[in-house]
Amino acid sequence: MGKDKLRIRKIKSVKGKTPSVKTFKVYDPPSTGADPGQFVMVWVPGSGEIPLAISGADENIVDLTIKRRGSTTEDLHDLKVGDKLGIRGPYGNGFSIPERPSLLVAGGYGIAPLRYFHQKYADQVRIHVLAGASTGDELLYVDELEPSAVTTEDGSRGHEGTVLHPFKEIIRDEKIENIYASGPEKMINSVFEICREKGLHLEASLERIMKCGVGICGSCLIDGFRVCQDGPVVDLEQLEEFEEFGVWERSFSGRRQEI
Amino acid sequence: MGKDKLRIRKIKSVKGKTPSVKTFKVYDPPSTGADPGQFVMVWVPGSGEIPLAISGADENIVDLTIKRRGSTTEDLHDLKVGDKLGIRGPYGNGFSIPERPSLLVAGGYGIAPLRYFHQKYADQVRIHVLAGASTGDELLYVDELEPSAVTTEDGSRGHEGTVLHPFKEIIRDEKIENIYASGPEKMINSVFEICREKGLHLEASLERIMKCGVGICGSCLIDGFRVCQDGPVVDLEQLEEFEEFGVWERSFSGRRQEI
Amino acid sequence: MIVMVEDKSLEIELAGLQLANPLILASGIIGTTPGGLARVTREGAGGVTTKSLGPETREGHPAPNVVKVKAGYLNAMGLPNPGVEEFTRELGEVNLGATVFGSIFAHDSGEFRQVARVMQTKADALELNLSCPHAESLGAAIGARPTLVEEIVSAVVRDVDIPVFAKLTPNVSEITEIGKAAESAGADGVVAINTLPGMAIDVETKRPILGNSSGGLSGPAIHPVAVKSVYDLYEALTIPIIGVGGVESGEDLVEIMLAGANAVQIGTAIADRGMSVFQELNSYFSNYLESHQITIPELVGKAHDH
Amino acid sequence: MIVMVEDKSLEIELAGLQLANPLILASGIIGTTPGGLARVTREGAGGVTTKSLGPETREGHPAPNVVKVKAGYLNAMGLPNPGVEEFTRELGEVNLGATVFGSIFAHDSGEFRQVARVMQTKADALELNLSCPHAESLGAAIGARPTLVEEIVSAVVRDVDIPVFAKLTPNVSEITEIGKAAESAGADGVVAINTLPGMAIDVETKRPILGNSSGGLSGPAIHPVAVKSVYDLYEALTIPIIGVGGVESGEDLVEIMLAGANAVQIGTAIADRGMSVFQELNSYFSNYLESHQITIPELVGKAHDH
Ligand SMILES: Cc1cc2nc3c(=O)[nH]c(=O)nc-3n(C[C@H](O)[C@H](O)[C@H](O)COP(=O)(O)OP(=O)(O)OC[C@H]3O[C@@H](n4cnc5c(N)ncnc54)[C@H](O)[C@@H]3O)c2cc1C
Ligand SMILES: Cc1cc2nc3c(=O)[nH]c(=O)nc-3n(C[C@H](O)[C@H](O)[C@H](O)COP(=O)(O)OP(=O)(O)OC[C@H]3O[C@@H](n4cnc5c(N)ncnc54)[C@H](O)[C@@H]3O)c2cc1C
Ligand SMILES: Cc1cc2nc3c(=O)[nH]c(=O)nc-3n(C[C@H](O)[C@H](O)[C@H](O)COP(=O)(O)O)c2cc1C
Ligand SMILES: Cc1cc2nc3c(=O)[nH]c(=O)nc-3n(C[C@H](O)[C@H](O)[C@H](O)COP(=O)(O)O)c2cc1C
Ligand code: FES
Ligand code: FES
Repeated sequence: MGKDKLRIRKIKSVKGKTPSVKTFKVYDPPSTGADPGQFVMVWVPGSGEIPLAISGADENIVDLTIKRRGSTTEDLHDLKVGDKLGIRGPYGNGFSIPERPSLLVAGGYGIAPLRYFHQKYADQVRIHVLAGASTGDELLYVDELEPSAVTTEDGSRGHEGTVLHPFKEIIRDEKIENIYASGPEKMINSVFEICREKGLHLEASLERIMKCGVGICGSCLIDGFRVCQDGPVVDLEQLEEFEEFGVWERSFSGRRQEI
Repeated sequence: MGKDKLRIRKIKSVKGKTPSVKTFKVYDPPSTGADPGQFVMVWVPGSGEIPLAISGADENIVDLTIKRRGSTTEDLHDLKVGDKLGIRGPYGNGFSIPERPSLLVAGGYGIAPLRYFHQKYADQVRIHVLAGASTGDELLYVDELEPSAVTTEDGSRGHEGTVLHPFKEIIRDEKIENIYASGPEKMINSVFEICREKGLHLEASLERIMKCGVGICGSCLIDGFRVCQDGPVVDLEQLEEFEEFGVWERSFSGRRQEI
Repeated sequence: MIVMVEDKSLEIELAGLQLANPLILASGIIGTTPGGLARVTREGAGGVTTKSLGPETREGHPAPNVVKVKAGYLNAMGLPNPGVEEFTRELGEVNLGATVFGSIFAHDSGEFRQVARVMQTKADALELNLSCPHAESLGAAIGARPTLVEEIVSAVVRDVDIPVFAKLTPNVSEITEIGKAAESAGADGVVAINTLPGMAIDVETKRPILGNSSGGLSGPAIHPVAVKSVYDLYEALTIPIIGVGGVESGEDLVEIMLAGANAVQIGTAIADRGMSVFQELNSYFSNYLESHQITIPELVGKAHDH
Repeated sequence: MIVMVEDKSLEIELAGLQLANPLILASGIIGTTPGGLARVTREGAGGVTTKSLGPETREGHPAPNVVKVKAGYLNAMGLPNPGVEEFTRELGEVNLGATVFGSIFAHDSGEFRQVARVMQTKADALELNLSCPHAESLGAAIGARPTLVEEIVSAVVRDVDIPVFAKLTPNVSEITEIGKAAESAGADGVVAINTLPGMAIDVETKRPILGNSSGGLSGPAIHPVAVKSVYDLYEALTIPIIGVGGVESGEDLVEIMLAGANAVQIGTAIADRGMSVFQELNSYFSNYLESHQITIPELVGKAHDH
């Protein structure tokens, strides 16, 4: 059974990070050995089950950084210390271990797996961070990660616009060849185009609807690629081969719809 | 699954030992780690499945010493080198490891597990052997085990009668306190009575019909004792507690019948 | 030495019977002889079920009778039994500390009555095996037909004074239909489930392994099927349910009780976990009740609250 | 890089279809999109079955949709699918190297015909899912009734020009009755088995885990049931049988073929063994045929010789 068996865990702490994001600390030893980029499937009893990136790990405690979006994340946000969650995983692959100066490009709650990356590798290599959000108070982990630049869509903090602007600047000014990106697919797609043009190494974490997490249900496919098992981290070469990436995603029925 | 899964093996060699007994050598690593006294369940495809004591082990080869008695043992005797058998186990417990001079009391093919005992422990302690059979040419492992005495029912070799006669003599003459017995239940019962009287340590290997070998079917019960799992080796104290030992055995239907 | 869990919180009442705890030995497991039943009683079971007894002596199927598969065992014992007369004679000689469920099988309602009458002289309750899937023309053929089940159960119930449980086969498309037939015929409870039909073929010799070719699947493999059967029966019936199928851990036990089982039988688990499984499950269960601050009556069927 | 086992001895003919090897992706596994099917083709499957497609877009059941149990998985996907029109449109855009079995489901024979007509434009064969146990009023309700099966199969067969396979549920007391109904209605083959009904309840929160409460059991747990079903169908039918259920090793594959399967579907094994399971089973199988000096036609059903 191993990591696939559902484990019932109590929430150790809940911290509001932004108006729409909370970080939950949960006792779950199997998750704390995960590679940054891997995710867990989280069952909210009576509500649903969703994939969530591991955003940090410490002793036997794992961090989940969760944006309130729809029914399940709302129910999650209502949970208190001591309430129970089901966890299985960790699933999927992780980012490669950085060996040179690296740049993390994060959009929205996409910063979650990159925060774990930073936590794990910041003492090994120089890590630059760019973080974007819709508004200033939605920016995540700014104090901890000290981004080189932050951006907001409404201009309430940092540059107005997306992370693409500071991204172009930083790769022009600094000697950084390794890019790790996580965020909305449109953002990843733009970062990908630029990396391809400039010949930079890119790894990105993708999202799809994940109903099983173990590679059989087919809900998370991009072409024939199972994001849950073969991903969620992909590199530039893989992105080049995908036909659906950046263009199509799948609804709950499997019907394709434009991104 | 481990030892319970049926393993299909080829017969490596067949040797006629007496007119009614053959020894089969079979490649089966899991059996070779068995303790003397343990047994395996042997499937003869198209014929049946029966319990057989391990009578020797060497590298990856296990010895089975089999008396032709009814349908399955007859089919077994017809098998040739290269023919296939199914083996599962080893099952049950073994004799304790001897720490002092010991005496093996064997009747008929009951010598099988004691021969393995001898093979394994003869260089550690002094082991005396008594062997009985119906006729002289049915005596087993005489050259190898060099019994202190042999007996035959027809008097064609050694003492006429059963091993009980030399048994009484040897325990009178020699300083032996540890007895290991295997053979017909009547023989074991007599040995048991004597050991109890004289205060000797006895371990005996019992037989019952064994349909499962894993302790669930109930075909091998003596009182509430499952010979396949809790035995087949029992000590004097256990024999003292049994009500059915030496009196009742069970037919295939579970009906009790006198021994 | 067996250390008994003596815990009043584990006591249950089941169709008028008092059990020291909800664990019952499943039919066909060790209970071939009264001595076997006595042993399991000493190991801590609250109740014990006999091997299924029929009108006559039966030797059962040719060996192999049991084969291990990935997630359990296949067995094709073929209902070996000494006949109900002989068995009850022996049963009269021992004094068991636990509630005895006398399991019986027969070809038709007349024969069921006959066997039941004999069995009731020595058992505290009857379990009708309507479901053994591998004895040709016995068992499953009966247990899949609601009208036959109804006929047999009413015939037996009319004739005996002890509680009567109908043991159901999962090998039907709607187990609740069979359960309802048993209930309306007056059964005091149902037992679910018996084994699933299964088979193992050896790839080297290219033949079925069991002497009877096919057999009944038990153990962890069937546990989710048992839980679902009990859950569905709990919705459909008002009489008590004894859950059985692949229960080997404390979680499995609680799970099937949450589904609706008032008591739980243990079978195949004894192969892998040994006889101590009764003690271990009872002690897990006792802790569970304590730490969840819940009683057995509150626990049974609780999964239906959601 | 995928190294293909190219071995002529693995080629089979199945109801007039040519397959490079007898391994077929089971319905509902990855085959939700044409891209998924193409991937499995590249991994070495001789055939691929689509997710079951219905007349309309369906989102399926609420999550959790999948839960691991001791000997396999329970799933309650709830037949999510984009609708047969949309799916075949997409399917037309790709070129798959393997034989495509288009799986379909519907409420009644009229709707089955309708979906079949659309599916046949892009598939090499049809698989009628008569057996999904967890979509209320769909599936199992149909597959347990011989008359309904007969009606649906004849309606579809009359209407389409490609081979039609009926996928059977094991959740009946006599699977051969359903198989015979399909055969006599003109099915070109049967597929056995679909999942068994099952359930998992969490003991901490005391609730069923699946969003749909119960689901279908697949994986090693059901393998002996699949083998027995195929074995029985082989005795009862003359049309080809596709075996499915818990096949994860080369032995499992050969075993179910010995029971009588002409081809074998792989489903849940992909979770634990990964996509390489197709290559690994083919290479085991190829060695097996060689070392046992036997051809596939000789092997299929050979367990019945004894
Ligand atoms: C690999 C991966 C990592 C992720 N990491 C994070 C993270 O760290 N933090 C974060 O806030 N979000 C993360 N997400 C996104 C998160 O899973 C969705 O925001 C969440 O599922 C939305 O659920 P909802 O009920 O709140 O929203 P709704 O859109 O209302 O969803 C309703 C229902 O749909 C289902 N559902 C919705 N989205 C998904 C999905 N992607 N997969 C499966 N089921 C879904 C659930 O059953 C849910 O109950 C991640 C997604 C993926 C694929
Ligand atoms: C623990 C143990 C160790 C044994 N070790 C040896 C040994 O080393 N050498 C040896 O020659 N004999 C040994 N026996 C005895 C051996 O098992 C029987 O002689 C053998 O089963 C007889 O089978 P048969 O078909 O030849 O005889 P029959 O009496 O004709 O039996 C017919 C059928 O009955 C079944 N059967 C018979 N006896 C048993 C049994 N005890 N258990 C289960 N099924 C049975 C088989 O299915 C057999 O096919 C041992 C028995 C036990 C219990
Ligand atoms: C070896 C064996 C013998 C069995 N014999 C009987 C029997 O005689 N009558 C009966 O009703 N069930 C019999 N069963 C079925 C069990 O009582 C039980 O219903 C089934 O094994 C499922 O439970 P488990 O998984 O805990 O073993 C037998 C099962 C096994 C494994
Ligand atoms: C996640 C999942 C989804 C499935 N979806 C379908 C389906 O849409 N149609 C169908 O006929 N069978 C479906 N099945 C059943 C499989 O096709 C197969 O019959 C069953 O899983 C047994 O095979 P296995 O043990 O190899 O998985 C599904 C099974 C799983 C695990
Ligand atoms: S989530 Fe099911 S295959 Fe990826
Ligand atoms: S042989 Fe089955 S219990 Fe001993």
